[in-house]
Amino acid sequence: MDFSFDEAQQLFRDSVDRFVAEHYDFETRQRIVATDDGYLPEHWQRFAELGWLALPFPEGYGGLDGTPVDTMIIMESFGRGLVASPYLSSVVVAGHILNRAATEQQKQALLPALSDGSLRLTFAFAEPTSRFDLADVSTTATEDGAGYRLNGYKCVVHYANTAHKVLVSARTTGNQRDPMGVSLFLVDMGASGVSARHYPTIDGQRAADIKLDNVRVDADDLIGDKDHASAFIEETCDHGIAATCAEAVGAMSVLYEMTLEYIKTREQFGKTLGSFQALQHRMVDVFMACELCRSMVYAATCRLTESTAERQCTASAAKVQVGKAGRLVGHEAIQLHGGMGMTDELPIGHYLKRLTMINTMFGDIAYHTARFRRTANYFSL
Amino acid sequence: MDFSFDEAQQLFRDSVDRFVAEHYDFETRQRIVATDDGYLPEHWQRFAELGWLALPFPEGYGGLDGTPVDTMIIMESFGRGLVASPYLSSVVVAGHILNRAATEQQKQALLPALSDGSLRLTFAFAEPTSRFDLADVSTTATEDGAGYRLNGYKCVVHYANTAHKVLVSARTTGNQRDPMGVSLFLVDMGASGVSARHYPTIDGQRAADIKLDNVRVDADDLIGDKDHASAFIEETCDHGIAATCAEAVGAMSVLYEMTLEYIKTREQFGKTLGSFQALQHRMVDVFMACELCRSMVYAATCRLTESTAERQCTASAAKVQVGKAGRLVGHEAIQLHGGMGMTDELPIGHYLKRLTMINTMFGDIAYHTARFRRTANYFSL
Amino acid sequence: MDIAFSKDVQAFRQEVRAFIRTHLPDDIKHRVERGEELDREGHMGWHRKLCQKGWTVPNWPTEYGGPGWSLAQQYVFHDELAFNCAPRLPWYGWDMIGPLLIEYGSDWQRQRFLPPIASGEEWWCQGFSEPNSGSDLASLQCKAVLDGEHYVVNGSKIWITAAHVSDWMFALVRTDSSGKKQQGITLLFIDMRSPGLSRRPIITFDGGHEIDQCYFQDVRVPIENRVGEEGKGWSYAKYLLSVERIGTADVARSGTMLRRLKTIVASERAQGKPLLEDPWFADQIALLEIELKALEVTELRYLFETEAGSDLGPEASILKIRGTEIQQRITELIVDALGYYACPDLRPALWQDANIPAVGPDYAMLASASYFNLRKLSIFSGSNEIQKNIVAKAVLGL
Amino acid sequence: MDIAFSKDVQAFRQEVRAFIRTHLPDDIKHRVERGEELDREGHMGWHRKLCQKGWTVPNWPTEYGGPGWSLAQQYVFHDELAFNCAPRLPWYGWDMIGPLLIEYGSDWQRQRFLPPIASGEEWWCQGFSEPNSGSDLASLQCKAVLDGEHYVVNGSKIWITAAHVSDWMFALVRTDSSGKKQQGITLLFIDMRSPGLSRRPIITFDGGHEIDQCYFQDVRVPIENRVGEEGKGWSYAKYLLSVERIGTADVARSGTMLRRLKTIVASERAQGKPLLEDPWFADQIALLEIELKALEVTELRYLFETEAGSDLGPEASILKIRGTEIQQRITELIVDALGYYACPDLRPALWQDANIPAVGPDYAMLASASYFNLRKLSIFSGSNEIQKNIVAKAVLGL
Repeated sequence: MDFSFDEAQQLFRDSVDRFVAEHYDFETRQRIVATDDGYLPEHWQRFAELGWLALPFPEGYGGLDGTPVDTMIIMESFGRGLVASPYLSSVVVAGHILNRAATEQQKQALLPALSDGSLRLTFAFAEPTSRFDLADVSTTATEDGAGYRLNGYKCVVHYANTAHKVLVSARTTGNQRDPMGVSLFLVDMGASGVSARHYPTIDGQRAADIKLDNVRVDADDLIGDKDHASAFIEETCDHGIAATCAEAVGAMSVLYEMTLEYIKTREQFGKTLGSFQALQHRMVDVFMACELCRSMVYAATCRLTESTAERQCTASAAKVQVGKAGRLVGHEAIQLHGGMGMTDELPIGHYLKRLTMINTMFGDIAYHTARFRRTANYFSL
Repeated sequence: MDFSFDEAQQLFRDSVDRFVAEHYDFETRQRIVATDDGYLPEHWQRFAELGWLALPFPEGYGGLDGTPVDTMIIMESFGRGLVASPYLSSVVVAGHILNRAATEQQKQALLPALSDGSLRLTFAFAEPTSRFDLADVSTTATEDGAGYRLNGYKCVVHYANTAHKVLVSARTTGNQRDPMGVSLFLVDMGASGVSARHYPTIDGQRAADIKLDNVRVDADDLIGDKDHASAFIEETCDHGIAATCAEAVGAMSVLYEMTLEYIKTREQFGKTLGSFQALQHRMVDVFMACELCRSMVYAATCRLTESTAERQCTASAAKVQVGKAGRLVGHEAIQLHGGMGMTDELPIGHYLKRLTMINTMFGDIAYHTARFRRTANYFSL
Repeated sequence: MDIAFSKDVQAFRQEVRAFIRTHLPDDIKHRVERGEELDREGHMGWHRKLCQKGWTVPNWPTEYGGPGWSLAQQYVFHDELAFNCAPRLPWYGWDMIGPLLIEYGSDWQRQRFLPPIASGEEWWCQGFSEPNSGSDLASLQCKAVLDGEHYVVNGSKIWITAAHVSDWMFALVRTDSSGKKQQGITLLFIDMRSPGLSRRPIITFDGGHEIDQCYFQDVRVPIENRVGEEGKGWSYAKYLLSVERIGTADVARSGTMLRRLKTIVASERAQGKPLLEDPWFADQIALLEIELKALEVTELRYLFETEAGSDLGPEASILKIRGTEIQQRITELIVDALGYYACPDLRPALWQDANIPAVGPDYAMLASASYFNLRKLSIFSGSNEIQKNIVAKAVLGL
Repeated sequence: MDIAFSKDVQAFRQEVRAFIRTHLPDDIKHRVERGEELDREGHMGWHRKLCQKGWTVPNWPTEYGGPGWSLAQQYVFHDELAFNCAPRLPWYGWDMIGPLLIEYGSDWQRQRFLPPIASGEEWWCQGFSEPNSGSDLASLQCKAVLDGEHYVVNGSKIWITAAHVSDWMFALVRTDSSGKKQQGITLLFIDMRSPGLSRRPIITFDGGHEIDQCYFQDVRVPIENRVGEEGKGWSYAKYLLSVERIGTADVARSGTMLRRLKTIVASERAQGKPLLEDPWFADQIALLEIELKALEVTELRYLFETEAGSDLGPEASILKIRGTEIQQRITELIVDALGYYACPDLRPALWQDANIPAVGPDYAMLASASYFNLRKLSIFSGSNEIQKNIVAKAVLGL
């Protein structure tokens, strides 16, 4: 039972915090999300120099052999700074698939490029009728000589605008919602038949809907075993959950701090807002929500490498906790800021936007409450 | 659109309130519920003299031609006084069945006796495996010559201890949960094969589990058309819902008033509790909950005589609203009273007990949320 | 006791409904339905039709151009506007300036200001809040000094809804600082084109521009634009807040949003089935609909409890609190129902000259923006905390 | 970071579990499981077995008879007691009087009072609250005047858990009224058999007798029964509240209750199917279980965040608030799950010499009584409102 960070982790956290403090004040952030790309390529280069892009990968492929706790640390700091970047989609999510499922040859070809920043990926798993069911895949991959032809429609693919390649889940056998029969393919964004409608997301980040119209891929572009991708996809999204929940904890912490500071200084009726007991008790609720989320994120992160059931159960519990708390904390932060909380110029609303996005990503409260239910007995300490 | 009470209704309310004020202070009430019967026979006689027992029945059978609004008035006052009596089970519930479904001859035989207090009935609808589904009936009635033989087990039958006869829902055809095939029989509590295990309920009232072991009833004891009782039973329980919800509004009003009075006078840290803003805001929530329930009870009562869908939808909405509010108001009343709220000598906890019982009776929040869903489009004003 | 509108009122409802369905342009209806802001011109096309019918000032007596409707008719009229996705009547004119001038205005003021409100030619905004007065309204500092036949106004007003499309502002200003803060406040009508009045748009975090801050630098306001007596502004403000406001709870608009939510869950799919069959959503929607029904009956009860129609006192606070909570919750559920399609920010695709194709279903277009935008409801028009303070004091006696 | 107990601690857990399963009498287990109160004799049968094993004072150092366990071992020990439906250790002795005397007691006091706590021969109760001091503990008025070698105590204490089965009370009394209310308070040990001490049972509305009011009329307390210095009682009280209390959140007991709830919904039927397949219940239980898991990890985090095990400061308030909310919610859901069988009041059937058959399932016997009884949790031991005040002040700095 050890809740501490080791020295390397603390140094690492300091370096991310320093980056955010020095290069990512809120005004700069707003300028960055208003650019065409929705992130700053020179920051990406900086991430590479600092080793952040190499973090989760094995040393043999240019990586740093980091753990999920390291990813948690970076994501929490990103959450505090409301950092917009393809880090989650490219390094945490797509990177995890390659690291776990790719062949030696594929890893050699891709991981070093991911680690040095020259390659960006993303993962297209959602479809308009799939909701949060990762096995609900209508996109098809039919064999075509030595390769495959992909047809289908993927929605809300994060930072597809900056990705060189996109990992696509496609059905190779079975019916629309069968877990068996889903495979993963690496598709070049510029390939013939790939068309993307790019757009900003509500939190200022970027996504795209991607249409695959008879897109040809080679046998080499199959990642992992044919028909057996569902388990990797579930695992990958649990890594995504732990990472986004850590990000949410960072975001909620800032909302808590800013709101506390505001009610300590803002005066109404000749007293600070913070001296009104009704508001005090509500701030305690906010604080408690943040604390409970932090704990669950630690647990979800540490359980990523345990059994499937333990991983799923803890990730789902964290996602539910963060989904509920994100709304509570976001709403209270706005409410206690009054009219100022509604303005675009204050960061408050933008944190709620990010928390709203996180609540949806990888499945919402209802979805994960149901998944938790199926695995609850596997929560153990 | 008229939310007022006419003169007769106001006089009627005054008479019930006066009875409660004069004969039903809390200490008296506690003595009454500790008696063997769980109510006071001389009060029952007084109810008869005041015409309350005759209220819902047609003039032709010794009744007063009252409306559901009249029943609402009496039940709200009973709720305020925490009155324990078979009024609900005998007059409102069982009386309604007879009034709606019995033959002319049966009415002539039974309603005048109900009205003058010489006959008390109750209605046995629940079974150990039925939960709140009124059509889930395992008790059987098989034809036996001109009559029937009843076999089965009915649970939590209210004030069976004081009832001369019990209305029993039994299956004459069909499968366990078919709405079609349920019939109603009037069974003498002293009939051979009827055995009852009487007990107090958590709110100090009385109920019994009743075992029917080959109980013989005559063809005359069938109430309503054979096999077609389900609709009457649903309707009857909706009348029970409106009545218990009115009672709950009375109970919640008292909790609100007592708690408000308490926090206005009780001092802590040199100030009245009522001057603490966190408690003020919670008392406002309590007040709002009471107000919304009162409105829904008016609506549910007025809709009892409209179409089935309107009646069901509004009754279910009221039951859900009252179920949620009953817990909120009861819990807050105890909490704001502190340790005193936990004691048996104060009425506070006893109101929560009654509200808890009401929440369960005729279906709980979950059950009625589901029923509301099926009929929501029929809510109209 | 009879909880139903009379046959006459129900017939009137049908008449209103028929009129709206015949005359409300489809594109206006569609834009209101999905929560888009209308510009003034879009608004006026419809307003002129209502005005021809004599229905733009439903609460005014006939002598001032009103239709002379009963309270029930007024209620039903607004109900039908909402039910059929017609725009609201322009803020502040019909509901506040009308009653205010009829009660306290001079003859000249009534003749000058009432007709253009009915016709829609002049729109109004409310200048109450100030940067440092927030919930403590009476602490306002915007100063007006009498100089001959004019007040000279200096200061600032903030959180002014629709200032940028308004012709007039009714503003509380301080004409005397010597007494209690509620004293020395005066109510002025200020021409929005006055020299010295400047405006800063306030963009809310949903990206919309509905509100502004106004700055007054030696703005001269003719003395005849003062309502009632100097120094009595606080009592007029209290009158405005107490005016019987049908629709404080916004039940009908919520009902329309809820209908939209039900359409969405019937259309969205989970596990191959319509989302409306998902018990979680079904229960959440049912629970919310029950809350809404209870609020609806409560609003009617407060409005019609006494025969003449009672003035809504602090009860209005209850309607406001619960009404805004429900509206906010509906927008949350809509966002939840949309899944990933709540995420695209499609506002650019709405710009008139934009030629950008949308993604996802049309009903998803503004769902998240509405959710963010409606967080304002519990803050503006007296925050819900202030409303609870009012109820605690005025009703509970705490 | 590693959120798991070490192999050693896990082995220790198995040892504790095996011991409990071997030695805990079935009837005791059953009574604890369904929420029945145990009398002292029922308790002692089990306590003596624990005592033989040396496990009754898990947090005490070996020199005073404790087992010398690490914090993790202590945590796991209590966890297993709860998980296996063993009774709690008798209140106040092991967890409060032990640490208090070890820190502040005299040698004589340690020798006199510690051994009978470990053996279970002497039980303790807490005399803090008074009829007029409620949440404002420091305003206490129960007076003690020094008279030779004795304090003479007059006044009253209320809400005293288990006074009727206790041998000793540790009481805060006022020895000086001249200064601030926190000053002049002294901590005394009072023999419950003292002449002049009388007791009134307080029946709670669930029908149980757990608490009492005590009256002191010239009760003489030897001066050697004073802990520490006269007038410093408030600081000892604060120490007692700050003592690292494993299990403030009562996570393991809640887990056991939740397991019971799951058993019930697996057994109850609705629409012919087990209630656990009802999505409403399934979701409510899952949401609550998630809250409980989050609380469990939070408690562990607070206990083990620093290597030595940090003192729980105001964080304990968070654990208390959320822990009691969860316990109360579980009892509500149990009542809900039982449907009509939550209604019979079956307490008379529990009386030892009663020969009354129960009705309904055994697990329904005390469900409603427990629901009512546990409303106390958010009131006693510092109401949840007081806990929020503490967090607001100590953590948030408000």
